[in-house]
Amino acid sequence: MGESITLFSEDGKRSDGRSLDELRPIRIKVGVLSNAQGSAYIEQGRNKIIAAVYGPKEALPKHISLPDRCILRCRYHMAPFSTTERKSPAPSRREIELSMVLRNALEPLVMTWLFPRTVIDIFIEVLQADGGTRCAGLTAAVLALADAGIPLKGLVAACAVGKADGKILVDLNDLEDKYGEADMPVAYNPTLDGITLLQMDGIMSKEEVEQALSLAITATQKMHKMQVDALRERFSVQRREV
Amino acid sequence: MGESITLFSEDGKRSDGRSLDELRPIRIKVGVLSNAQGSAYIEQGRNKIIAAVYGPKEALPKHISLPDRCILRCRYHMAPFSTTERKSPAPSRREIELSMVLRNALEPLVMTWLFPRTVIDIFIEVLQADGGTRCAGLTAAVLALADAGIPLKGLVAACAVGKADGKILVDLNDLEDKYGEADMPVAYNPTLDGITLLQMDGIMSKEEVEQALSLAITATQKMHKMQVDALRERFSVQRREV
Amino acid sequence: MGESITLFSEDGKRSDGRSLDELRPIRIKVGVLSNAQGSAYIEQGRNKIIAAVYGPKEALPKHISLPDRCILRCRYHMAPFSTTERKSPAPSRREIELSMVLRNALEPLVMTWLFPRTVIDIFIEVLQADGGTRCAGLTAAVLALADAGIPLKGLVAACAVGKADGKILVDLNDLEDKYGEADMPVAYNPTLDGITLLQMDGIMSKEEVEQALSLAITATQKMHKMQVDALRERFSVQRREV
Amino acid sequence: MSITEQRPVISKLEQQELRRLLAENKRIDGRNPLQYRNIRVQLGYVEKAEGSALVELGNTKVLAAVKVGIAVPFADTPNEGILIVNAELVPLASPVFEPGPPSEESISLSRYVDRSIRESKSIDLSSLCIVPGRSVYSLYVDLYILDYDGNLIDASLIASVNALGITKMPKYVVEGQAIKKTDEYFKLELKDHPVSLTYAFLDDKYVVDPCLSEEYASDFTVSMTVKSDDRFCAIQKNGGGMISPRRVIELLERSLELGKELRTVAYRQLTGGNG
Amino acid sequence: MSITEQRPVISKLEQQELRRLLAENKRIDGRNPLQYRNIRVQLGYVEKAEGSALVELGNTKVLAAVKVGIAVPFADTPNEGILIVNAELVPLASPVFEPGPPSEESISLSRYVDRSIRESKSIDLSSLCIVPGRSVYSLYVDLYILDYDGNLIDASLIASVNALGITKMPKYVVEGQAIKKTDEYFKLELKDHPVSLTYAFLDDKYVVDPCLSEEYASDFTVSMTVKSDDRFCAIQKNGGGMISPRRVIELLERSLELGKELRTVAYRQLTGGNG
Amino acid sequence: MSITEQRPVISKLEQQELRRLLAENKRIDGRNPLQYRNIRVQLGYVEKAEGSALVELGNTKVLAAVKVGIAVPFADTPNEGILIVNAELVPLASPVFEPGPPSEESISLSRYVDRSIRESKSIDLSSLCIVPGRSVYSLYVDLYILDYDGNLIDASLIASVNALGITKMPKYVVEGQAIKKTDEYFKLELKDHPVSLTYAFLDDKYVVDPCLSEEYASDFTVSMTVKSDDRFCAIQKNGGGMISPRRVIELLERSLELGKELRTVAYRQLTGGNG
Repeated sequence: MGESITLFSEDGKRSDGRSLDELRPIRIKVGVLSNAQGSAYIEQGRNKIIAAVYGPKEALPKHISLPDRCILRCRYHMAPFSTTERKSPAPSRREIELSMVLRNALEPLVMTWLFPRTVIDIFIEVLQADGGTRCAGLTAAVLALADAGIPLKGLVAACAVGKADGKILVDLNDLEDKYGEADMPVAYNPTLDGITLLQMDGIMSKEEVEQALSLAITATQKMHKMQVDALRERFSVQRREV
Repeated sequence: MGESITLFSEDGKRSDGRSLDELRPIRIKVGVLSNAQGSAYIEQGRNKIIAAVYGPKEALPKHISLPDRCILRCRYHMAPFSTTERKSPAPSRREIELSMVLRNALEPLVMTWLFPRTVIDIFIEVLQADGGTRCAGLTAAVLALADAGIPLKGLVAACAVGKADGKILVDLNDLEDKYGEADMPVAYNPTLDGITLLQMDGIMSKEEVEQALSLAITATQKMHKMQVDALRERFSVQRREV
Repeated sequence: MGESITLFSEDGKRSDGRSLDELRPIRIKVGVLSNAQGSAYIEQGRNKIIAAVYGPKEALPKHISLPDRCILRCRYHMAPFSTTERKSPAPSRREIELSMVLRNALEPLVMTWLFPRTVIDIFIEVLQADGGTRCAGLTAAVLALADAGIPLKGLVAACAVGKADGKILVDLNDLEDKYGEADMPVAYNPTLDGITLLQMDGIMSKEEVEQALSLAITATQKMHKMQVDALRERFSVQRREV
Repeated sequence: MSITEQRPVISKLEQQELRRLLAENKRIDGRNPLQYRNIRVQLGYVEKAEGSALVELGNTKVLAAVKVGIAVPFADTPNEGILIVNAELVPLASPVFEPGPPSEESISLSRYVDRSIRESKSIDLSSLCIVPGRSVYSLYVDLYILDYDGNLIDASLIASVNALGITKMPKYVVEGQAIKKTDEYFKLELKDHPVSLTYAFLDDKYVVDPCLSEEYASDFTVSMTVKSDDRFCAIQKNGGGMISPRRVIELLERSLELGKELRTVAYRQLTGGNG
Repeated sequence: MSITEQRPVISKLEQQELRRLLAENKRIDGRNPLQYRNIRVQLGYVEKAEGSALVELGNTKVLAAVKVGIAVPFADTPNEGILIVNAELVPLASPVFEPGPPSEESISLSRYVDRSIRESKSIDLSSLCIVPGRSVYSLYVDLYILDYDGNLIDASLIASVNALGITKMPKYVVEGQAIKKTDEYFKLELKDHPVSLTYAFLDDKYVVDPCLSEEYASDFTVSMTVKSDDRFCAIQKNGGGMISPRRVIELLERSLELGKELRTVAYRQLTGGNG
Repeated sequence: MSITEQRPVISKLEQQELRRLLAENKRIDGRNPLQYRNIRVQLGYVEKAEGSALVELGNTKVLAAVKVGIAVPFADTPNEGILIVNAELVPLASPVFEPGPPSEESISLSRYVDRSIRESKSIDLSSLCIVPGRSVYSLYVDLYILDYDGNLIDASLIASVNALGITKMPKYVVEGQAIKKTDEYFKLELKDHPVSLTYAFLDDKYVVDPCLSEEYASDFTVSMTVKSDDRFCAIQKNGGGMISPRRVIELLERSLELGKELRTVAYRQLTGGNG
C-alpha cells in the first residue's frame, strides 16, 4: 500500500516540512482543569491531549491497597472524535495495553513509599490524535503528577523515533507512523539516564535501533526543557495568585 | 410520516373513541404476588404492568448504605414480549433513564429517615405496553410501596398529557404517543400539591403546557381515587382473612 | 438431515468400528500440571481434556463462604480451537449450564465439612472435543480432586449412553451424538451405587432408558478401574520420586 | 464459573417438620407425596404476543409468550425454522432473583424447556421454512417467572406448550427478492403435548411438584419429560446428591402414571378436555 | 437498576451559607439567582471532527464534536438521516465520574440533549437522505465533559448546537450500486437555536445555572428547552423533591425571558451576533 | 484502567537467595544467566486445528493452535488475509489467572506475539486473498497457557510460529458469487522464523528466559524479537523500573547471539534441523 505515499519531498524534507531530527511544534500548559488535583495539556503537531491526576487518596476496595506504598491506576483513552473514523468509546485492546505501558512508565518516577495504602489515579484523554499519542500523553501525565504536588524522582519526556523510507527520524507524524518501516516510542529521563518506556515495532537493524535511540535521547532532552518551562510558568502564576 | 395517520374521527373523538379529557379504562389490584412484601397490578388501556416491593432490608454491600435514611433501588423493565417487535431483555438506554426518573418520582414520598442503613427495592415489569407505561408503572409502584406497609407522605398518580393534531389531550395511547406533537408525563399528589415526575418532549407553547398541566392534575386526581379504592379493597380483604 | 448419514456398517459395527457396548480407547494421566494442586488429563477417542484443582483455600470475598463446609467453584470451558468451527472464548450458555451440572456431579463426592469457610476451584479445559466431553471432563476432574489430596467419598466415572438407528449404545462419538436419537450422560460410583450426573435428551422409551442405564453402569465400572490404575501410577511415581 | 449456591436458611424446625411429615407420607401443604398442586391456565394473556399463557401452579406463576418473526436460518439447518427459549427470573418474583444477565439457573431452566419442546418434536421446524437457506420463521418463547414457589421447570413447560398451542402465525408471501407480511394468519400446529415431572429428594424419600420450602430442603431434584406416546424426551438431575439406578427406574414408572394425569389437566383448554 | 445516589457531603456550613445567601437573593459566587455564569465558546476545537465546539460555562467545560458518516437508515424512517448523541462523563472531569459503561447520569444527559435537538427540529433529518432505505448521513454528536462544575445539561446543549452549526458535510455521489465520498463539502443547515435553562431548587427558592455546590445542595433541578420561536421542546425534572404546578408555570415564564438572552450569548459566533 | 499489580509475595529469603546467586552469575535452577531452559515442541497436538504446537519451556506450557476460515477483508486492506492472535490465560495454569474477559496481561501478550509475526512478515498476508475486497483467508492463532512458570512471551512466539509452520490451508474455489471449500489443502508458507528473547532485570543484573520466581522478583523485563536476518521486529519493556540506553544496546547485541541459538532449537522440527 505504502508505495504511492510520499513521505519525503525532493529536498529531503519530511511531509510536514521538518528535517529528520526536528520535533513538531509543541505547546504545553500545566494546570488546566479545576477539579483534578493536577492536570496538563499538550499539543504536539495536531495531537491534543489532556492528562489529569487525582490522589493520593484512600485505596478502595481495601484489598487493592498495598501496605508499604501507594498504587497507581492509569487510563489512556481516546475520545470517539479523536480519530478520522469515529472510535467506539469502549476501551479497545490497544487502549488497554497502552494504559498498562503508561502506568509502567510512570510508576518508577513516583515516590510511592511516601503514601502507603493509597491510590493515585492518572487519566489521559486524547482529544485529537496525530501519531505519537502515547508519548505526548505520557509527557503530559508526568506534568499532571508534578502539578498535583506528588513527589517525583524526576520527569520523563517521551517521543517516538523510527524509520521511514530507510531514514531514521524523530517524532513521527500520523503518516510516517502508518506508512513508515518502524516506530519506537521512548520515554527518557536525562538526569537519571533512565528509560521508563520502550517499545518498538517495525523492522530495524541493531545499528538503526542504536541510531534511533540516540535521536530519542536528544529529542526528549529538548522536551524536558519545555516541561520544566511549563511547570515554572504554572508555579509563577500561582505565586502571583498568592 | 404522521400525515396519513388519523388520530381523530370526524366527530372529534380520539382513535379509541375517547374525548380529549377522558382516561382509558383502568383496572388496579393491590397485593397480587405472594413473595414480594408489596405488589400491585395495573391495566390502563392495553398496558399490563406489575410492580413489586422488597424491603426495607439491610443494604449490602455496606458502602451503598446511608447512615440517616434508607436508599431506594428501582428497576423499570419491559418484558421481551411487551412490545410489537420483540425487545431484547437487556436494559436499553431508555429503561435505564426511566428507572432513574421513576426512582426520583418515588423518593420524595417515602419517609426514608425511618429506616436508616436499609434499602427498598422497587421492581416494575411491563408485561404489555400501550403508551404511557412509565406513568402506569409509577401509579402501580406507589401502591406496591403502600401494600408493603412502608410509611408514605402520600400517594402519587401519574398520567401522560400531550398534544396531537393541535389538541391538548390526556392519557395518550400508543398511537397518539407516536404520531402526536408532544408527550408530557406528570405524577401528582393533590393533597401536597406536588409534582414528583415531570418530563416533556415534543413542541408546545407556554399556554399549551399550562393547559396540559391542568388536564394532568384533573386526571391524576381521578386516578388517586382509584388508588385509594384499590388499597381499601386490599385491606378489607385482609381484614376478612383475619 | 440424518438420513444420509451412516452410523452403522453392514456388519453392525459402529462408524468407528466399535461394537455397541464398547468404549473408545481411553488414556488417563494424573498429575500433569505443575502449578495446580491436582490435575489430570484424559483422552477418550479424539477428546483431549485437562482438569485442574486449586484449593481448598480461603473463600474470598467472605460473603461467598459457608460456615460449616467448603464451597466448590467449577468451570467447564472449551478452547476456541477444540471444535470444527472456531468457538468464541467467551462462555456460551451451554458451557454455563455444564459448569453447573458438573459442579453438582462433583459436590456429593467431596467431604466438604472438613474445610469450612474455604473454596475448591475446579477447572476443566476441553482442548479437543469429540462427543461426550462433559463425561470425559468429569472423569478427569474427579482424579484431579484426588490428586490434590482432597478427601472424597469415592470416585465417579462418567460416560454417555444413548440410542442411534434404534440401537442402544455406549460412549457416543461426535457423529452418533449429532445424528443419533438420544444421548444420556451418566456419572456413577459403583461402591456407593450412586449416580451423581444424569441428563438425557432425545427420545427413548422407558425400557430403552433402563437398558441404556444398565450399559452406562457397566461402562463406568470399567472406567472406574482405569481411574484407579491412573491414580496408582501417579502415586507410585511419587513414591519413587521420594 | 458455577459456584455452590447459598440457599436461604430454612429454619431447622421447618426442615424437621418436612421430614417428620414425609415419614408419614404427608406434606407441609397437606398434599400426598405424588400429588400436584392446583393448576390454573389463562390462555392469551398477552394480546401483543402471537401466543401466550399465564400458568399458576399453586403459588408459582409463570407467563410464557411467543413472538413470531422471520430470520435467516442457521447454516446447518437451512430448511428449518428457529426456536429460541429464553427465561427471565425477574427479581419481582423472589428475593433470591437478581437483575442482570441470565443466571445459570435461568439458563438451565430455559435449556431444559427448549430440549423438551425440541426433542418431543412438538413443533415441526421443517414446516416453518419460507425460502430455504434465506428466510424461516423464528419462534421466541419468553418465559417470565412472576412468583416463585418451587418447581419452575414443570410450570414453565406447561406455560410454553400452552402458549405455542394457541400461537397464530402471520402469513408471508414471497415477491421476487422481498418477503412481505400479509394480514392473514394460520395456526401453529402442535404435534405433541409433553409434560415434565419434577421430583425432589429428601433423604430417601421424594415428592413430586415440590413447593419452595421442599426444594430448599431437598438434596436434589430429578425432572423427566414425557411425550403423549409415553416416551421420554428429556431427563435432568439438578443439585448435588446421589441417586441409585433403581430409584431412577422407579421414577420412570411414576412419570408414566403421573404424566397422563398432568397432561390432561395442563392442556385441557388446548385439547378441549381430551388431553 | 437505579440507586439513590450518594452525593459528596458538602459541609453543613456550606449548605447553611448557600441558604442564608439565597434568603437574601444572593449566591455563593456573587451572582443573582437568575444570572448565568460567563460563557465562552471556542468553535472548531477538534479539527478532525466535521464540527466541534468547546464550551465553558464558568468552570464547567464541555467539548462537543460531530462526526459525519453514512449508514443504513432505521427501518421505520427510511428517508431520514441518523442523529446519535452520546455523552462521556470522563473521570478526568470529576472525582465522582468513573470509567466504564455509560452511567444513568450520562445516559439521561445525552437523551435530554438528543430530545432538545430532535424535537426542536434544529436538524432536518429528512434532508440527510442519500438513497432512500439504503444510505443516509449519520451524525454522531459526542459530548465530552472535561471539567464538572454543575449544569451539564445547559452547557452540553450549547456545545452540541454550536458544533452542529459549523458542521461541514462531505458530499457523496451515487455511482450505480456504490456511494462515493467526494472532496466537496456543504454546510449542515441549522434550523433552530434551542437553549436549555436549568433551575436548582433549595427549599422554596431556586437559582438558574447552578454551580456544583448548588447542585449538590439542591432538592432537585428542572430543565426546560426553549426554541427560537419561544415554544418548548423538552422539559425534565431531575432528582427527588416535589414541585407545585404554580412553580412550573412560573418557570415557563422565566425560561422565555432568560432563553432569549442566553440564546444571544450562546450562539453569537454562529449567528454573527444576531441570536 | 490499568492498576499496579499485586504480585504474590515471594519470601524475602527466596529474593535474597536469587540476588545472592546472581551476584555469582548463578541461578536458582542451576542455569547460567544467559541460558534458556529446555524446550520441547510437539507439533500437531490438536488434530482439529489446521496447525498446532504444544511448547514446553521448562515448566511453562503453551499450546498454540491455528484455525483457518474465510472472512471479509478489512476495508483498508482489501487484498490481505486476516491474522488474529488471541491469548487465553486460563485459570488452570496458575492461581493468579482468573476466568473472565482478557486481562491486560493477556492482551499485551497476544499483541506482542501478533506484532512479532506481522512485522517480521513471517506470513505474506497478501498471498491470502481469495477475492479482493470480498473474501480472504482468516488465520486465528489461539494461545492457550496451560502451565505458567514464567516467560510466556518467548514460549508463545515459539508455539505460534511452529503452529503456523505446519498449517495446512483448505483450498477454496470461486464459483460465480459463491466460494466453496474443496477437499484439497496447501501448505501455509512461512517466510521467517522470528524468536523473542526476554530478559528479567534484578537490580543491575539480568537473566534471559526468567522462570516465574525470577519474574516476580524482577524490576522489569525487556523482550526483543529477532528475525532470521538478524534484524529486530519488536521490542517491549514490561513492568516498572528504568533501563539505561547503554543497557538496551547491550541487550540488542545479546539478542543477536542468543537468537541464532534459540531459533535452531525452537524450530528444529520445522526446518529439519537447519534453523
